Amino acid sequence: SGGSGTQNGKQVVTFANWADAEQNTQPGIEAMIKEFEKENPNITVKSLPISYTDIEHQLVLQVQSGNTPDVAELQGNYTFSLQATGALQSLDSYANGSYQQSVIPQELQLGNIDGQLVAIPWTVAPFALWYNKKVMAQAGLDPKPPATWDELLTDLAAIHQKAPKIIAFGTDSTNRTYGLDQNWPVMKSFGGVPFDGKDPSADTQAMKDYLNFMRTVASKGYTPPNKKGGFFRQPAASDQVAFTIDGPYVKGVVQSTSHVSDAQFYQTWGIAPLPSGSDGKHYSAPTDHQLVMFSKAKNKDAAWKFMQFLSTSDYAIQNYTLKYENSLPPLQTPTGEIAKELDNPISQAFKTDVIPTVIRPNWGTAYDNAYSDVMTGVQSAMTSSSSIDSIASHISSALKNDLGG
Amino acid sequence: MASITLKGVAKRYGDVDALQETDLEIDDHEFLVLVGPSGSGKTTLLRVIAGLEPLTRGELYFGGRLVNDIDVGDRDIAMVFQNYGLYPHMSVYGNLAFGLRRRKMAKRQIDAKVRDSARMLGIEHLLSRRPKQLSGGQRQRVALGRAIVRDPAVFLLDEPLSNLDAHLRVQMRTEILKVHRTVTATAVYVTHDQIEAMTMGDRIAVMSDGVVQQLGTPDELYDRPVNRFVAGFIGTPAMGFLPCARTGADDGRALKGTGVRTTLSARRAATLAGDQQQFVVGVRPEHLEPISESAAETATSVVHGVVELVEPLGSEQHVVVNVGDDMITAKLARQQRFERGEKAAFTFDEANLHVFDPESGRAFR
Amino acid sequence: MASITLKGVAKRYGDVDALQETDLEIDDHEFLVLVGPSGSGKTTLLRVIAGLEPLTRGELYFGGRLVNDIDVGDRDIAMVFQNYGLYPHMSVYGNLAFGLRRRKMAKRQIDAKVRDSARMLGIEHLLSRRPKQLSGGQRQRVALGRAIVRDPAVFLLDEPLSNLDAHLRVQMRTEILKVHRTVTATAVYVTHDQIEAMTMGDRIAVMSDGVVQQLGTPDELYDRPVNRFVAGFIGTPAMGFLPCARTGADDGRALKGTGVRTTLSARRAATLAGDQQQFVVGVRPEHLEPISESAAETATSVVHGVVELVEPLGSEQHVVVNVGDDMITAKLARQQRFERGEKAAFTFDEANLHVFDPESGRAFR
Amino acid sequence: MSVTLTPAPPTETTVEAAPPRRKWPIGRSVVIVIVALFLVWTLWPIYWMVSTSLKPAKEATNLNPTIWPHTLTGANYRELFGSSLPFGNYLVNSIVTALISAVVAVVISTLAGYSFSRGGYKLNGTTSIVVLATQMLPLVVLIGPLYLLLLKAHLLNTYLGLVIGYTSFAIPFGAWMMKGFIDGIPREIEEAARVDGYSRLGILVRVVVPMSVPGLVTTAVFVFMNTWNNLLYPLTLVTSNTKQTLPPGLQQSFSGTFKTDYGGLMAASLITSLPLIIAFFLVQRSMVRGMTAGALAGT
Amino acid sequence: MTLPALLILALVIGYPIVRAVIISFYHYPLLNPQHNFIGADNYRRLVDDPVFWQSLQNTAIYTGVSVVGAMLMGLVLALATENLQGPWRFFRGVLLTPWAVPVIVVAFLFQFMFEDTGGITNDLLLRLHIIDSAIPWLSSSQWSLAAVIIANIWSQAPFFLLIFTAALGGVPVEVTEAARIDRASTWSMIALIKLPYLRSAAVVGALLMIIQNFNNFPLIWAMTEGGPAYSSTTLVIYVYRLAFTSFNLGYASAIGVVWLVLLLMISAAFIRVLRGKTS
Ligand SMILES: Nc1ncnc2c1ncn2[C@@H]1O[C@H](COP(=O)(O)OP(=O)(O)OP(=O)(O)O)[C@@H](O)[C@H]1O
Ligand SMILES: Nc1ncnc2c1ncn2[C@@H]1O[C@H](COP(=O)(O)OP(=O)(O)OP(=O)(O)O)[C@@H](O)[C@H]1O
Ligand SMILES: [Mg+2]
Ligand SMILES: [Mg+2]
Repeated sequence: SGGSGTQNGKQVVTFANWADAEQNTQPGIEAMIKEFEKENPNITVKSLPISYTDIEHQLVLQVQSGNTPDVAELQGNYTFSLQATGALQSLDSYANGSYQQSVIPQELQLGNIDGQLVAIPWTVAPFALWYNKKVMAQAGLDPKPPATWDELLTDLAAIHQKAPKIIAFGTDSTNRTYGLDQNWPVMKSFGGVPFDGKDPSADTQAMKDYLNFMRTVASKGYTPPNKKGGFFRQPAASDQVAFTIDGPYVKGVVQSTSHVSDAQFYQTWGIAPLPSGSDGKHYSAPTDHQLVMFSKAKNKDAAWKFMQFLSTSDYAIQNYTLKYENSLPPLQTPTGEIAKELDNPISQAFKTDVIPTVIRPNWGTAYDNAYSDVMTGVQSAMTSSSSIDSIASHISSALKNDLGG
Repeated sequence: MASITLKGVAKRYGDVDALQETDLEIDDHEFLVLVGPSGSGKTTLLRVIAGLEPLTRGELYFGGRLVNDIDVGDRDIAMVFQNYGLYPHMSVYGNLAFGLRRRKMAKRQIDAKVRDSARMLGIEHLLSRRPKQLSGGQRQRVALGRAIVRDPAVFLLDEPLSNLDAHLRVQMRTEILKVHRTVTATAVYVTHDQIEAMTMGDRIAVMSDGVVQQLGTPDELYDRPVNRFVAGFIGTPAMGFLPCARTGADDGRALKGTGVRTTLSARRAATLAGDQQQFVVGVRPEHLEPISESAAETATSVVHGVVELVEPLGSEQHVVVNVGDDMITAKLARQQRFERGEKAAFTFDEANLHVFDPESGRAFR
Repeated sequence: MASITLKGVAKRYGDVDALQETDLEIDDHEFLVLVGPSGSGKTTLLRVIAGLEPLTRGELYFGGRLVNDIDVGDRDIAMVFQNYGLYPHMSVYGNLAFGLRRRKMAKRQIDAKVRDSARMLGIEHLLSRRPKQLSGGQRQRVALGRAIVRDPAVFLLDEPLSNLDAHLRVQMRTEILKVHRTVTATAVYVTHDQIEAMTMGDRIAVMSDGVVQQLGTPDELYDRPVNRFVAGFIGTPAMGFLPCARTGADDGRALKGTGVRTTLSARRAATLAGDQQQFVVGVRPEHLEPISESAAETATSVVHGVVELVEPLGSEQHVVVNVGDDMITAKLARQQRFERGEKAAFTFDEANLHVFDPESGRAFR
Repeated sequence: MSVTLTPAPPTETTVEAAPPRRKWPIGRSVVIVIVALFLVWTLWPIYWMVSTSLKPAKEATNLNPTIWPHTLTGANYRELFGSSLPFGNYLVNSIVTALISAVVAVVISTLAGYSFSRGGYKLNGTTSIVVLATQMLPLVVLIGPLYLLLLKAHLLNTYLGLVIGYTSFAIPFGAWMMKGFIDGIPREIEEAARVDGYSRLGILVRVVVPMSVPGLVTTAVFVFMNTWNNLLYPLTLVTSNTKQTLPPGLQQSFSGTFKTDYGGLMAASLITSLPLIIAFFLVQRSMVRGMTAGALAGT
Repeated sequence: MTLPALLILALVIGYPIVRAVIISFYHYPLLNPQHNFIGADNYRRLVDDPVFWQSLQNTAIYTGVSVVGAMLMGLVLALATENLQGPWRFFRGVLLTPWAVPVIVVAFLFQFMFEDTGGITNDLLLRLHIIDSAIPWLSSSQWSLAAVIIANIWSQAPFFLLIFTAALGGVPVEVTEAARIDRASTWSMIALIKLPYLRSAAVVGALLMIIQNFNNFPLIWAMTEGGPAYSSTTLVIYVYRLAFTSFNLGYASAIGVVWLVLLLMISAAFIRVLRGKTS
């Protein structure tokens, strides 16, 4: 890793990312780098592929050992962890003017930690509720997405009753920060969050309602517990999933597996904001991939140029963000080709219905210690028989321990 | 009663005829020794009797009962192996008791029997030890004990002494015979050491190439070997063999070869095939008497050659003599002094001569 | 020239005195045999000479040159081990050539030497085989070949024959002597079989408890053993020992014990400590002559007891007799017939008697 | 019923009563049944891996699994080597590191084991525990410092780095096994070589090593297996995808953030297992020998 | 020649250990650079950390059941295949194959076979009417550990088959034949004659496998990541989470140290058993 500076006269930018470590996205990111180097002959980009699961602790370790890459792809709480190490470069001086205007304000906001901009949006991908019209129809439901969790439950019941083998509901309940990210807006919509700052707030009625909901969907056999969100995409391709909470990625996987045309896809699949709870409000959380710069970076301008290129250049958006990530660009007002490509029901729905509902989970250093307490709680709610009350209190006592330390 | 009868018993391993078709009668309480060079089929024969190897052909009877299909454990035999085959993780006591326990015998009975046998072999004080902690001789005794404790009908021993050093071997020989005398079992004892065979066996079966060459008492084997192999195998130093042919003199009774000359008695001459010319004669070392070259001129039966080697043994000495291309050994009192390389002549009594057929090796008698 | 000289050489293992301080002169070209019971220090002495064990004390010379600090490989010795110690992963050829290669000898030369030695031992046809594929006797020859191929100055053999069967042993004995005669090396040969010792050694060193008890020619050891141990160890069947005491008769020359009676010659009587009363007398089996009970009454030197065991050996027989609490063996011609349990009396020539001190075991002469 | 050939003394009556007992060895039928059962237990998962790897993605993840593939396809395998995924690299990296580690470990283990065995001082209980201790170390805890160590030595993402990591923790055990094995080589043979004038090293190379082949193989296989199986090390010590070895490579590319592709995964799994299974078949005989003399005698 | 190697070795092994032990006395979150010495706090915390105890329990169960199961299986197979002749020997080879299957692959394979819906295991069990509703192998607290253990036994039984086969080879023919003559039944032949010869093999094998299972990260991590809840979380998983997702290196190291001590005691016991009887 590390080792930035110059190389035979060219400025070198090292770029730690997982896009280059994954089968699906690798060709895309390589194309990006090629194009960027073509546009900027005096800059070479060195990609450091690190898998999504390891990039956080590897970067942290690299910070510890004092040689960091220049730019890194991060997501969710990763950004906060790295910020906590104090190794990130404030971008306020770079991300101003034209760039600032061009991107969606909420999205930019997501990269702002303690009043300081340390990350810019690259690919925009909030959680939404995907629903399979075909399956719903088969179950005798009119293919209209449920607005509330209760409606969802009745739909699930119908579907499960009709086709017990089909995965009625896909939701990520793995013991990962990503798992908590996905469940955060759900909890929120039930009116609670597991903790706030350093204080546990898991032992509340709202949280219990949420846990009860999770128990229902698991015990009724609507969803298999302890599965990654990604797990549901494959079966979704063969219409074996009715509803699933996921980012925009579903489309890409489904099409690559079952080779259906866009039209066919839009006929089968639709998205809606996550259902609402008691207060009727909808929430979502970002799975956006963000870009950060390390303060040790030698060629900051070059680094920024690259970041900007990935984030907002037409080329990057068309040939990577849309094509490989199946995510949305962070653009305020897309134009031309991009606008055309975004002119489809799914993208529209994301832009207009989902992005506005995005909130940020209580990310921060505490999150790394807390996620496991919460998610194991969720998993026991889904898989064990101990009472929800005890689980809830269990979570919050565990949290007290970890948030404190 | 446990006589053992083999009727046309044979054993093949793959394409090796380890044991040719064999008929054998072993009387009850007899101590039979199987002797022969390595690879002659001794162990095979023993294992067939034991039932450790299924026999390829023939019938095996124990006291009139056919046992071909009876399992080892039920043949009421005991066996002593060359490397003892003791149970290393059991005490000596355990080793002796094992067989009895398997026979669901009462604890008290077992204990009594074990201690008896132990006393008989003088290993009482070792009962609590492990085989590892015993000397070769002691292990040997334990192995014997394990065999006799069940007072079996048949008692099989495969070179039980060959791992012991010379002195111990002599001592154990006597002990085994004592044991056999006390336990009334039929014993078959395998060895390749013919001294052991001669000193221990009531009868001896000399084997070679999977065939029992001769079965008889030690004296029979020694005095009247049926063929050249037996003659050469039994007796140390071994009998010397010299080829010779009829001269025609003494109406065909005179035989002559390089360095050897004799005239057969009428009795023996009669046993020879009338037309046969070529023979091999054999003389045992102790039947050779040194005589002066001059005396050799006149004597009827003479061997002369050049001394190759002199082996003093204190009480006596063995003188190895080159006769033509052959070697012959004389066993002499110490007084006569021989030097390597000098000429030597011996005479012998025609009665002590053995005559064999050069091809078949069969002895004429 | 390679005489071997030990000056006060001793070897301790931890707290075991495997070899007590020893002085020894082995002449050039001599064939010296080390004989003794197990654990007597034979191997230790040999290994010290070889240089495989550093000696604890003393000085070791090869032909006048101090070799204490010279490494095994440079002492120009060859060794034959009890289990041959052949290189299992090399062909016979490889085994023979291995030592020569080390000495940077030319391929052609090596080949020549290897084939010579192989021819000499009659193992040419085996050169391409692996040790696993050889019989015991053949392995033995290879081991010898590996030793002689380098024609070393000193030739060390540790019980090379003890793994072979009786017949092979006798045969190899002769071969080894032949080899020794052709290669002009000084040989030290370890065995615990005294027959081997007697028949092979120019001189024999009898060891026990890490001490060389007596060094001498076979005849010396046999006729004039310096102590009871040597007397009992050399000769088969072993010399019989009987305790007895002065009766006072014949001015103190008459000795008597249970079942034994004799009168010493004036010459020998002189060698005894005047005041000593108790002795142990020893008689060799071949010196006992059976006599009738009546004749026993009158004879001067008599042994009588009860026959315990009769071992026929073809040419002769061994009769074991219980005399008081002791046993004594007589080696007799076959003619005399003895039965187990019957009474037997023997006479002997006082000249063949051995007299020992009961405590020290020292022989009087 | 049992045969008693001597006129039975009273004590022997019990023997007469004793029922005839089954013949040794175990009845053929029992053996066959047992072996058959375990063959199924052993082979079924492997069959499942094979058959899945031959199914198209949709069938592979079908919720009603098909025991015999309906449609056979080599797509999953073509994917492996055809696609952008550097599966080839994974394979090569794994093989290279595993082989090098095995060799290095064996060489050093042999030297160490030899001096253990012949150096006079013998391994007593405590030493063998200490040796074992190196196997017990919670690598998870040590991996962090190790990462920094290699980082400082600029050995991350290098074969050397991995090999060092792999072998260090394998050698003590290897030495322990080799010691056990070399103990089994009769001293006489070495002494013969000494008499023939060879140096300790000469003896080691020309006599001891050739005679310890089974031991070497066994040790090598052990190291190779552990290396080949190791997930933690490459996960941490290798950050570059192209330098990655199979286990993390597989995990990251098939259960990555995007999807779980069992068809491809099984294809990859098979390719990953095949070399070992084959290699293993070849060496198992000497493994048995090596075990006997090494691991078992080693204590 | 050996020396340099051993030195590197000492460094590579030694440095991390020392480092870990030291760290275990610090509050050592990777994220913020300043770490403060807190004495035995990490160890004290460990005492009333339910997760630690559960992981410990899981580790014990996982290790114990796996080793015992695999050992019995290996033993039966070794005895059953002992007398296989000629071509039949091939089957022993086959029975050994799982050992050659990389652990990570075993993990994926069994994860796949144990899927609740669409997993072949449930599918078959249902088809054969052995069960009437799908077993949530990996997705229930009751079953997850069991599922992992099954996979583990599958992959480790061959190891025992191997060493027991080796050990059986060491039983002298004379001894078994003597036993046959002594009328040993099949059972007493195995129990009284052969097993004693397998003792040291069993002890050594068990010890090695216990150690390996303590450290067995890939299998569980790839199959369940220790979930659901903590139901299949063993020490190694817990420590990994603490160290690499919660960055609480101090506490992780403390557990690591405890774990080392634990294993040391176990193997000390084993080795005593071994020497106790063999010598
Ligand atoms: N299990 C076996 N498989 C194949 N051949 C065998 C087997 N056992 C013995 N033989 C062969 O049968 C022949 C006789 O062997 P056996 O062991 O009976 O000889 P032996 O007289 O006991 O020899 P020794 O004195 O060396 O014990 C030999 O040629 C031997 O190679
Ligand atoms: N390496 C050793 N360590 C300790 N004691 C030893 C060693 N080698 C031999 N001894 C002891 O030294 C004494 C003499 O041993 P040595 O081998 O020389 O006897 P030996 O005459 O060769 O016996 P054998 O005829 O059985 O070979 C014995 O008591 C033996 O126990
Ligand atoms: Mg035999
Ligand atoms: Mg010796």
